[in-house]
Formats: sequence, C-alpha cells, structure tokens
Amino acid sequence: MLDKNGIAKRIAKEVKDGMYVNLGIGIPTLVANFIPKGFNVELQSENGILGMGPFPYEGEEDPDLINAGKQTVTLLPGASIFDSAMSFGMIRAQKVDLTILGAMEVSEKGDIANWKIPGRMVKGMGGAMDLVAAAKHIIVAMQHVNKAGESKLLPECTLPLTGVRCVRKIVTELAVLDITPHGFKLLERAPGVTVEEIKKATAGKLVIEGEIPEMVID
Amino acid sequence: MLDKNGIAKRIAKEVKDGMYVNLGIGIPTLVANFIPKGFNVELQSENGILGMGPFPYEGEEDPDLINAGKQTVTLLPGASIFDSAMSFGMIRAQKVDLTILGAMEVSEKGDIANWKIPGRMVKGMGGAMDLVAAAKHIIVAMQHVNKAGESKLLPECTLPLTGVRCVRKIVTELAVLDITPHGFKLLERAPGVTVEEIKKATAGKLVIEGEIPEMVID
Amino acid sequence: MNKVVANAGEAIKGIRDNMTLMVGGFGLCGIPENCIAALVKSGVKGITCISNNAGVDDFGLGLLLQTRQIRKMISSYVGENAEFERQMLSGELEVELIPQGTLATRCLASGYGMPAIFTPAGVGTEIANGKEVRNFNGKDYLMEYAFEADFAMVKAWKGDPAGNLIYRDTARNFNPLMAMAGKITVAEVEELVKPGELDPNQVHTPGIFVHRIFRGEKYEKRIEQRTVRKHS
Amino acid sequence: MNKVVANAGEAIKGIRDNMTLMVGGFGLCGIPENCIAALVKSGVKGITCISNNAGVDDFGLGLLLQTRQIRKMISSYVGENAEFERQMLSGELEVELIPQGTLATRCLASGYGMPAIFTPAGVGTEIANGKEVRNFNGKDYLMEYAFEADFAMVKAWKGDPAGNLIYRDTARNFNPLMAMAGKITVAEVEELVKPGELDPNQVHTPGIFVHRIFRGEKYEKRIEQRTVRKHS
Repeated sequence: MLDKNGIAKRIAKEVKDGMYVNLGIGIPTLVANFIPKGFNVELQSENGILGMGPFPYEGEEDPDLINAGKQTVTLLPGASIFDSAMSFGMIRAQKVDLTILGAMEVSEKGDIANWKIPGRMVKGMGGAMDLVAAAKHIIVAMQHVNKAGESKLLPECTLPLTGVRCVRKIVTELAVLDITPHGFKLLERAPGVTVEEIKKATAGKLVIEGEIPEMVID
Repeated sequence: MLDKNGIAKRIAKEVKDGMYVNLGIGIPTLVANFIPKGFNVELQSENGILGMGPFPYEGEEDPDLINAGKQTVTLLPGASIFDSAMSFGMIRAQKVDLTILGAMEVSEKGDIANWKIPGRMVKGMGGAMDLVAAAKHIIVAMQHVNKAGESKLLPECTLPLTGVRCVRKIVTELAVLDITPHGFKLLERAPGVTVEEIKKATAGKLVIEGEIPEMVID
Repeated sequence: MNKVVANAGEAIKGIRDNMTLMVGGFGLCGIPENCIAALVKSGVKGITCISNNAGVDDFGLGLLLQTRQIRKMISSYVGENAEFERQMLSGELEVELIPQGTLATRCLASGYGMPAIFTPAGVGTEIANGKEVRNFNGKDYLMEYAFEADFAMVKAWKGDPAGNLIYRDTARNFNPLMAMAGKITVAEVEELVKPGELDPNQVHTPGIFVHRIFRGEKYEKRIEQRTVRKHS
Repeated sequence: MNKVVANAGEAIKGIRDNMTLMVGGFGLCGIPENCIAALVKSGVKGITCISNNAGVDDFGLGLLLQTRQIRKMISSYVGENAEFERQMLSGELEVELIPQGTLATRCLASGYGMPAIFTPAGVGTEIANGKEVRNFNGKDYLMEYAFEADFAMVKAWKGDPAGNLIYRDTARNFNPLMAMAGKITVAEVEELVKPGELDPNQVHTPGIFVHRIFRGEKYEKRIEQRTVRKHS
C-alpha cells in the first residue's frame, strides 16, 4: 500500500522529458518532488505561470507570486507569466501535455467527480472543469476507497460530475489502472497488495489480464 | 469645392477631445494634420498601435515601426503596442470612437463599397470589413462623383459591399451629409457650391431641409 | 489622454446600488485593495460581483461580504471565509459558480467584441444545463456568452495617465481581462509614472480600455498560503 | 527546455509539399526572412500560405511566388507585386481573401482551443457566402472557424532556448497569433539570449507555443513605404 508520497512517486514515472505539466492541489503537487533531475519539465500553474519553481526560501516570499493553490512559489529561469485567458487557452489547445489531479470518484468510463458534494458547502470547481475537459492526458491521483471503506472507482459516479470520459490513468494507494473501453484495466499492484484486495476495492468493472506486476517506484 | 486637404480639415472638426481614432489610407490620413493642438486624441493603427505619432525625421525611420498603410511612423509618449487580435478586438468592442475611411460608393442606407472592382485586380479588404462592421462611428471621406462624372452616392451600391448600414457621415468635395432612415441628409455645402450642384451629383435619395449652410473649415 | 483621478473615492464615483462589478485578482493576489475599501465606505448595496474568488473573512471581497453589500457572487472558487459560507447557506447571498477558464474567456470575449465563445469546460455536467452544446470536429463544446460589467476594478503594478497598465508576476491573472470588460474600468496602481516612461512594448493593458486611474495607498498584499522551503 | 536548432534549414525540417504554412508579419515588417530563404532553398512545392500579405516582387513571400512554390495564398491584402498579379490572373495561384481581424482572430482561436469565433466583419458581403450568420443582441455575426497550420513561421526580436519570445514594436502584428496556431511553430529571432535573461513579465509568446528556435542572420528589414518629415 502506498502513502501519498508513494502515489506521487509512481505518477512521477509517467512524466516524460520535455513535458509541460499542470499539477493539481494535494498529492499532485508532491509529484514535482520526484521528477528526475535531468528532465526538462515545465510546470504550468493555471493562474498564469509556465516554469514554476519550488517554494521560496523563508523571507523571500512574494505576495505577487503564487500558484493556483494560492501558495507562494518561485520562477525558474525561462519562466513566463500570462493572464488567465491565455493560461486556459493553452490548456484548451492541449499545449499542456499532462494534467495530474485528485478526485472523489472516477467511473469506469473515465468520468470524474471532484468538485461538489450535495449537502455540503460547495467551494467551486476552480479550473478543474476546464482542465479535465481540455487536457491532452489526465492522470488522477486518489484514494481507492473512502474512509467508510467504499470504493471510489465506480460503474457510474454518484457525485455531480466535473467532466465526462476524460480520465486516462489512475494511481491509488493500491494500484495503477488505465481507463479502457472495457473498464478499469489493472496495470500494476502497489507493493504488498494482492489482486484480490484490488478487486474488492473496485466497484466498477475491472479488467485483469495475465499476471499483474508489482509496481517499481524507486 | 474642397480639395483633399479641405475634406480632411472639415472631417477634423468631427474629432472631439479624448477620442481614439482610426484613420484609413488616403484623405483620412491627412485628418491627423488638422486635429486641434490642445486636443488629447490618440490614433489607433490596426496593425497594433495606440498613440501613433507623425512620420519620423529623415534617418530615424525604423523598419519595425510602421502603420497600417505600411508607412514608417513614430510613437508618442503614452503609446502602446499590441498584436493584431487585440487590435481588432478593441475595434470590434467599439473602444475606438471614430473610424475615418475612404469609399468608392456609399448607398443611401449607409452601405459602403471600397474594396473590389469586378474585372480588376483585387488586392483585398485588409482591415476595412472589420472596421466598418464594428466601428462605433464611421465617417467616409470620398469624392462625390467619379472621373466620368457619375455619382458615388447611390440608392444601392453597384460594387461588392464592404459593409452594410454602417456609414453615419460622409464628407465630399461638395458637401457634408448624414445617413438617415430617409436617405442622405444634406448638412453643409462646400464653399461656393450650390444645393443644386449637390443635387445633381447625388444619385441616391437626398434630404434637404431648410437653408443649407456653407461649411466653415478654418 | 489624462485619466488620472485623485483617489479611490473619485475612481468609484457613479457606482450605484444593484450594479454589476468586476473585481480583478486571484485569491488575494492582485486585488484592487483601495477600490474595495472605497466601496465599503460608499455603502453601495446589492452588488453583483464577478471575481474569481471571494476573499477571506477580513480581507479582500470579504470586507464587502461583512457589510452585506454583495447580493450575488459570480466566481469559480469561493468560501475561504466563514461569513461567506453563512450568508450562502442562509440564502442571503446568491452564488453562481463558473469554471475558471470560462470566466476568464467570457471577459476576453467582451473585450474583443465577441458575443459568445465555445469551450469544452462543463460539457456533460450540471454547468451545461440550459446551455447550447455544439459539436466541432467530433468534440462537444458549450456556447458561453461574453460578459460585461458596469464597472471593472483592477489592480496593476505600474500605470501612466493614458491608462496603460503593467502587471507584476501572477498579480496579472484576471486583471487585464476584466480591464477590457468594464463599461467603466478603474485601475489602481502601485506606481503612477509619467507618459512615455512605460515601454510601449511592455504594456499589458493599453490605455484605451481604462477610464480612470489612480495611485493606490498602503498596499497590504496579504499572503493567503505562506509556503517556504529551508536552506539546505 | 532547449528548443534551439542550428539554423533555418534545421528549423524547417519536415515541411513537405502541399502543406499549410503560416508566415508572420505585416507587409514586410516582422517577417521571418531566414525561414523564407530556407523554404526557397528547400524547393517544397504546393504550399498553402496563410499570411496577412504576400510580400513584394523580390522580397518576403514574393521570393516564394517567383519560384512558384505557393499554390494558394490566404491573406487580407495582397498584390504589392506584379508576379503575384500575373499568377493570380492566369489562375496559377489561388487566392482567398479574409478580413484582417478575422484572420487574426482565427489564429487566436486556434491557440486558445476555441473551434470557432463570431465576428461582424463581412456580414452582408460576399465574404458571408455559405457561412452561418447568427444574431446576438440585435446584431448579426458570422461564425468563422479557427485555423491551424502544419507549420507556423514567426519572427521575434528576442528569444530564449525555452522558446519564449519578445517582439519589437509593430513587428509584433500577427506573429504571436500564428505562433499559437502552428502544429509545429518555428521562431527566428534577432537575439537568442540565455534562459532567465528575459523578464517573465515581458514575454509575449510563452515558450509552450514554440517548438524550434534559432538566431536569424543578416536581417534586411526592408522598408516598404519610407515616409519621413523634415526638421522644421
């Protein structure tokens, strides 16, 4: 079973040299820590940054320089700044190669729900609907089951949708799965996790073909 | 009867303090010379300038700084540069207060033809179709009759249109006219020109109410 | 052109009850602090406010929520503050949530004189309810309308009397877009420079979009999430 | 990111016969001189060229017309050259004329992932033939589609290895728009600087839109209409 950093580490392996990547809040943010040193990867933040760097050193925070999670950040050499229309423009035009975000639920068709729980205070979708509707390639970082032990990988989402048929890959504490026309296709098991455990934790259609390898994350 | 500079001078009287103005090629360009000194008027050039200044002094021409007529120009203090999408954006959004351009024909409904003569080499509409379709206020600077002595103020345009029902005011060598729901309304006569001469030179419906004053241009 | 006004109070003159106002900024970054303070002082009520976020309890648009001057918020992400939540749940405050890119592009559309745009954001979700869906090249898009506000209030780093604006880092965000979408656009700047001091090539918002400009005072520029790393 | 290629020849690799190419510039201002020269040398034929103008007889796109490499021009204003006129009248060259703002906005739409836009330009004229007309708030608009090119070739003043571009004065024109609309975008620059030397706030075209970049040589920058005034 993976912890948050483990999920982030595994997702980092999907990041290729030369990619432009947008990282959502939470686990996706951690992915930045595990991108191989030699790689030229530029992080996009939808409030208007390409070439986002790490957090500033203490005392060097600049209120005019934040990421989409409203955290103080820095710029790397070669960075650029633009307005929100151009930012979502480059997302919509699929210039951003990879979007990594969290989810409350994902359906076997690739629908995603991550913005609203009926009856609870709704904070809004922010840029999530734009990202999922437009991104070239979407990886979801999420917990396989909720705190009540119920699967979050479902035949159909029960929560209001953020986007339809858009997720391509999911990395959870238990497994790596692709969305295929036949449902969730199990690709890898987390260290120490059995196929049986993944089956039990997956409510949607699960495709298991042949031997499922344990993932290698270091 | 006005010469080109006379037409430009008369049109300059329509320019108000604080206006953003786009000047077409030909007579409209001359209007800039007659805008009162104290006025704050900014000239827009649709290739991407606000705050366009006069031609450069000899030896100071810059190939990177031209107007929409491809002439070398200068920038005034407070100028700004932008791309062609923003330029036509501000035109389309009617941020430009006044557009002054030439025409081959204008109809009594305010249609304008100024880009194409069938059978002749067609050079294109450039920005004219965007300007006439979107401008807040359009003044046409033109000759009342063509070289063959035929009126260019017509019931209907005979040439392919640049825009429909968009012209508001016309200044010719003979007269100042407004486009009204009833046709060309004669407002002023050029010095020494009679109403009769204007009638003869106008093929479209001409509205003449009361005494028509001679224009004052200095 | 000289669009300089003395202060925020002058700048917001003409804002009346029940108007629609755009307010630039992302979170607390790049918000027009002086205009917001002047609005609080003015006491105008029934505001429909278009802004990506709604501030925090005691800063930004939160100040106008405290005084109940806002009737409706149109935003992409809200509720970093308790008073907002209380008013929303009690029904005092109406809230319309819009995808962030849609919000940005609807402002751009207005500034560029385009009555509507197409975006895939929200297709197949409740956001699409009642909206026209149109397929281009096998992909569905929603048609979303341009929006305009009675007043847009933006914050820039530098400006000149002609209304030209330059923003600094991510304080740019929605500001240049909303600057284009106000029937009247008010800009507050940290530095008001003389005509000719801004490089024409570096201007982000050409002055034609701006109607009033003033130098703002005492910028607090509060940081919402101070995240730092240690020297290693 | 390092997108630097050695020269124009490298930069246009992959351009084949019958491709659609966008070429930045307005008149002879801000045109990618080195890319055009390399295209002439390459001998590729049957080009559909999207560019606001078509150059003059012996410079700019005129060079590609002389060699009959262009099959079709999509422009707003053409014919400052005799060879163009001859080819057009003889039917060798196809010409599609588009309003200038429509041309610019169709490029923008592509870069912003919007499949179509609405513009009033051309309503009621022959340009509207076969196009969808739609009324918004009492005004008619044409729906015009985004366009994309196999390659876009642009010219900037300064650039860095990440592909960030800064343009100078009106040499900006269509360049940033076409830079966004190329499946592959090639940028030639007068100065290629090190990463970090460009102010991120001043970048006009973020590098994400640019695939290849090189320092151009021997810019002629010919002036089409030299207009001057006398010292008084």
